[in-house]
Amino acid sequence: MRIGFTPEQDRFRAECRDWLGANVPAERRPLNAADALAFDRAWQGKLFTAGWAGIDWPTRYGGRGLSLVEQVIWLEEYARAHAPWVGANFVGLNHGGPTLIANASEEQKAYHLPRILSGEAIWCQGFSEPGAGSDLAGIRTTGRVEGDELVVNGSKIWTSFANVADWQELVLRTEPGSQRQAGLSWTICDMRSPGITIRPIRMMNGQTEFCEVFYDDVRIPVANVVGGLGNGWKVAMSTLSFERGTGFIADQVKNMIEVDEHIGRARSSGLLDDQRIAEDLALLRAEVAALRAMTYRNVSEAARTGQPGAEASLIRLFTSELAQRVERMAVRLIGDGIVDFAYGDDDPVAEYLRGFAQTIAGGSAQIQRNIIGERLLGLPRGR
Amino acid sequence: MRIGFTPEQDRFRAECRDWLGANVPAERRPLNAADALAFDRAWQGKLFTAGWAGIDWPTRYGGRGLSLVEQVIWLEEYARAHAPWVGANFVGLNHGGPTLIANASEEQKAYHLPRILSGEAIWCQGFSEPGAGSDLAGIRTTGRVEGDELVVNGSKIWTSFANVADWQELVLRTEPGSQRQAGLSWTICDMRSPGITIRPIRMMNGQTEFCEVFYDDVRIPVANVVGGLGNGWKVAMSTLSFERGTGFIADQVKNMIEVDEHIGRARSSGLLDDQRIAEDLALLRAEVAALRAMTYRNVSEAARTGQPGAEASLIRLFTSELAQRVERMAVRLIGDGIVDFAYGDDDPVAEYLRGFAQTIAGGSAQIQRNIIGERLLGLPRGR
Amino acid sequence: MDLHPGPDAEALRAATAEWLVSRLPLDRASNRPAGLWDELEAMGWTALTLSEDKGGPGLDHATEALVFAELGRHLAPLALISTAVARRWTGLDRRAALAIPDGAAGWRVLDPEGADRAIAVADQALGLFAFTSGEARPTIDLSTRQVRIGDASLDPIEAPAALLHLRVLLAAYAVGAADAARDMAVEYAKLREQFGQPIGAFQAIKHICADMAVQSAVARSQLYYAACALQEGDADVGFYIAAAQMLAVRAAIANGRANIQVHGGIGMTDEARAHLPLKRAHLLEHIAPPALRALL
Amino acid sequence: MDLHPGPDAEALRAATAEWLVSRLPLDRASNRPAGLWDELEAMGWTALTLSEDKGGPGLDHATEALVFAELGRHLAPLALISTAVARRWTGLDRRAALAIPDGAAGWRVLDPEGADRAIAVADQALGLFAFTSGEARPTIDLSTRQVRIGDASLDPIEAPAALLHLRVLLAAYAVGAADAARDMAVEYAKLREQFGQPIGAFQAIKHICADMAVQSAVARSQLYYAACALQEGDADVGFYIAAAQMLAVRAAIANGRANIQVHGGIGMTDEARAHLPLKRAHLLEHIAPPALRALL
Repeated sequence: MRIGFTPEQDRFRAECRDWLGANVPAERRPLNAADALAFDRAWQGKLFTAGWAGIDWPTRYGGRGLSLVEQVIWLEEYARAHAPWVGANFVGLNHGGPTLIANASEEQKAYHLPRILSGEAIWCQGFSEPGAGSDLAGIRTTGRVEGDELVVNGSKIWTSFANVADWQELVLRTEPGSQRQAGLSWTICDMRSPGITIRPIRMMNGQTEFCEVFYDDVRIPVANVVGGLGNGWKVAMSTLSFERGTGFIADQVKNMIEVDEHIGRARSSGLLDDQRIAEDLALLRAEVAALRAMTYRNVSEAARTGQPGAEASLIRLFTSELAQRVERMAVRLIGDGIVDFAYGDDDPVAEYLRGFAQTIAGGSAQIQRNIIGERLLGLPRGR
Repeated sequence: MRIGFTPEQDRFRAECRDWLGANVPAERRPLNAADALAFDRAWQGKLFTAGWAGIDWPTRYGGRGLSLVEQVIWLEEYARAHAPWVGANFVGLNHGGPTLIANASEEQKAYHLPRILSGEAIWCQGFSEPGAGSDLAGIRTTGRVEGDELVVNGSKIWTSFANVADWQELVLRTEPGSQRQAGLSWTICDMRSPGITIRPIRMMNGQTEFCEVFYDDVRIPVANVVGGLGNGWKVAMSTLSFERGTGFIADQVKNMIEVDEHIGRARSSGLLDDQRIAEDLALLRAEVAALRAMTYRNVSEAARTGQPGAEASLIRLFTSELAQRVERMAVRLIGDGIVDFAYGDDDPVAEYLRGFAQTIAGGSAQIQRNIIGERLLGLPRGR
Repeated sequence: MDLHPGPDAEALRAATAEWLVSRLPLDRASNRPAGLWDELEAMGWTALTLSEDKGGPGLDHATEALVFAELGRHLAPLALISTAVARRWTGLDRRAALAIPDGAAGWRVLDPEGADRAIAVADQALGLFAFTSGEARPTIDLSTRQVRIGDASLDPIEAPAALLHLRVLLAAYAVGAADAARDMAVEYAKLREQFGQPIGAFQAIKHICADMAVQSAVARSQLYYAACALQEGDADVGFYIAAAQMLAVRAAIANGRANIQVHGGIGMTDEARAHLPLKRAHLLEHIAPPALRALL
Repeated sequence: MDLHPGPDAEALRAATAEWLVSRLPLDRASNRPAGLWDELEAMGWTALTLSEDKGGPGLDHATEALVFAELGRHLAPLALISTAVARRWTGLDRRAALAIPDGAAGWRVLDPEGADRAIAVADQALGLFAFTSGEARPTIDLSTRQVRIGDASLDPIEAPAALLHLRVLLAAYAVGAADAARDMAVEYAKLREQFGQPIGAFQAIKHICADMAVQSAVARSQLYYAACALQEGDADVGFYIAAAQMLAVRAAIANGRANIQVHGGIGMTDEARAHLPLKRAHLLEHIAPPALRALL
């Protein structure tokens, strides 16, 4: 075991750092949705042109063709350089793209992957439904097969960037009368299709990050199904395992940097003399370090076996609760500043409120504990 | 609402305090089992003779015939005077006796209650079984009716003072083939009956507080059944509601006193300058105060309605977890002194280890949360 | 000793609760109707402990706390608290806002609408000052707005009981917020189905709700005790009230957070009301927090 | 970067585990057979990182940590740690006990049997001293005894890496204790039935076990990272090791407590072994605890 990198990897890290140092935009990502989209596209285009998009994606689809280790190095340097959040490109880069690489036909990959990497195509997710949140298998939105088309009816919720996306990874019930995990299909939905209505949802921090999407006889070519009709559960799980494994490395490094910044500020302000704050910050610093170590272990296992390790579900749960603790600490450090929070503010309070999603979205912390208990520890399901 | 007492109650409190001040033994309760038993009997006999046994028990059974409020006053003063733990008389005074008062025949009450109050008769409990701990309805020890006798076979566990007790409150399955709560009976078992074997169990703090009791064709007169054959569940629940309600007042007051003593010691030693310890002690002090307030609320409701309030289950859960926090704080305050703990020691470490029982015995904290969720909040049972 | 509300207090509580359900529904906590204040004043809530010769019903602080917990459950205006305290201890005959420090010199005047006086908590002491309200800005609590002003000249309020009174009412509001969160979570857990049954049937959710019930009951009990201690002039009243305030605010934050988790995604939306008690709790946390020394 | 044990390290770990199951069963942790030390020494565990020219296999610290976590899982003697550190950094060729301060002047010499030297941690620095063992007394950890001695004259151990090495091995033992508690709890939750099904089927128990799994995985990951940092001379090695030690001890205590709760009444008995990892954890908590400043 070792934590050091090879000389090639060290050189790669230096290249990342140099390029990011010279190219990370000085301005913050705009808050306004339209400006943010233009910003996200421009930045992704710049990354793509310079060869920094899809570090571990195959070269034939526009990626760099390097290993997961280089991807980790890139993400670490990316976060250290305070490079912008990928924003509207998140789903394409972290969900849709990896799922296509693992499951899609050559034609699907050749069309979509380069467009994701270049920022040309924005993707959104369509898994959760109002009646199927943590219970993903409870999906009721249907895709009725009519000739070479699926006719879609129903609704999806918690869809980020639905209003600006070009494509959606959409999981549908394509076998009438099927139950639970059976009879689902993972499809690529053109968000400009007739019959789609989008309702933005304002969240408790004032942002409208999510949307509800309604489908009224929306037609999708059967050719847009990925991984075969009826195999949607398996395909969706492959996406989630990316999310639970290495999809959050940038966030993790961001947490490390934030904790160090909190410590620095608490030291300057004298708050660090409060033993309670000092001990809590020390623990957070240890925990974010351990999270990196867990991720390294997971990446190391993936490098050996080709897939994220069994402990990915542990990382997912720990990440989500740790991020909330970091966000709460940030709020504690601003003291009574929390009183002045207003919708539109982009500050630690907004992050704290947004952070409730950590233990809800993508399977609640309760569901994660079920998964760990049953799949990792082999405990029986309840009757 | 008021927290003050009537002039009569204040006079009663002064009487309690005076008598306890003059009569609480200077020596500690002995650790050795035989000496402890003699001590417990003698102390209870002294209380009985002086008229301090069974403050709220009917006078015709040897009690003082006062209300629950006077009982609370007595227990508060008892704890404040550092009067000895009731020890071997605990089950008789806090479980068996109250259950008899609520459910037994006149003959049963007339015989047993004065003997409990005087310390002449020691009682023990016989509810839990190796296979039925938190799942009390899973009882398998049988009492086969043969003429006017029950023939008992099976075993009970976690029975304190089994080796010195005269009587046991023993819950049996008296209807062959009955399931769960049905077909149980609450009986009075003579612990000298032939066929009873007792195995002491050493606990992780080195003490042998509990026993396992084995029954091999033990014969109990059917006349010893309390509340009627087959009604054991209902009778047992009435005992538990005492335990969950006001049965722990002495312990609660002890916790209040302990927290104040911790604060005093931490102040002298300088540990109170550690903000972390100061804040945790402040919270504990507030919580033990609130526990008294909860108990007062519960007693007030009982005084109005004749039975412990619906919130008794909340008190039970809060008491158990709070007591553990107080015990952990005591261990924290002795620092590396914990290293030197040895079996036989009677110190905060022994209390800390013993305190794990708080969230296990008498229905685990998990079961308590089920009860609160289902009975108090009306949440559905799981399928 | 009797910590059970008698039939009279219980009747007043129930009447208060009923009125609030129709007039102060939680879903509209961020958008209260104009003229609400006059209605609230007409209900007499800011004069509950005034003696009859001063035009009040002469109720005790425990009954007042019971009523203010109901008000708190509906996120009623903070100015009810400051006005009640001002009326009782300074004889002020009109609406008073509630001011907390804003840095070293300035003030955040909470709930300033319609007021030209504010009760201010400065360094563990109370004062009254005059102010002129500019345009009010939001606070994190969607039902409370604020104006921030510079230095103001305080008339100290000498009666030590005034600050204790204020704290009891703040604790009562926090107990109300904790209860509101608990009730919302329990209600949702009974209705929302996942995996073929109400989520409240799962221990993971059921036990969160049970812990919320404990938090609320602990805080409410200590509130009653503290209010009685104030009424009866108990020697340790400072500690009892500090304990009540700390436990109530902790309960409100813990239950507020848990309520959002129980609601899942919908709990994070602005349109659902799950976030409201938590935000109120975060505001209450910073209004006259009890000093550590009062608790030790 | 590779935090996955390679096949060689994994084979060594598996062989260690297999040997320990038969020779160091947890149920007999409070009553180890005579002659055990010679067997342990013969397995070479105190010389793993010694270079080949000094008679060791020259393994790296991460592999050593992997092995010591297995040893810790079986509550192996603490003297394995002190002896390994003494051998590596002072060249001592025999058993060394592990001493921690006892008040201002004295020492608690842990695991003193058969030793006349002890590695001592004084004020964040290491030293070696000679001692004569009297009759050993218990510690809270049933597999560790102690003698308490007065002042002793310390030979400082200058190499700064020696204390870091000691901390890594202590963290490894704590990870082992955390794992032992997790595995016991999971095993029991699969077997024990209440209400007609294994208790591990209930979320209340299942989720306790899941949290134990997180605790163990977090601590183990940081242990590997810290051991590599020591091996590779990373500039921040002091922080990484302090973090590993803190997280491992916290995991051991949390899992040790949870394990007893999962076991219920039986978990509180002396004869069941559920209490053993917790007691070991409480001892480890007080051996060379990392300073707060190392973590900030």
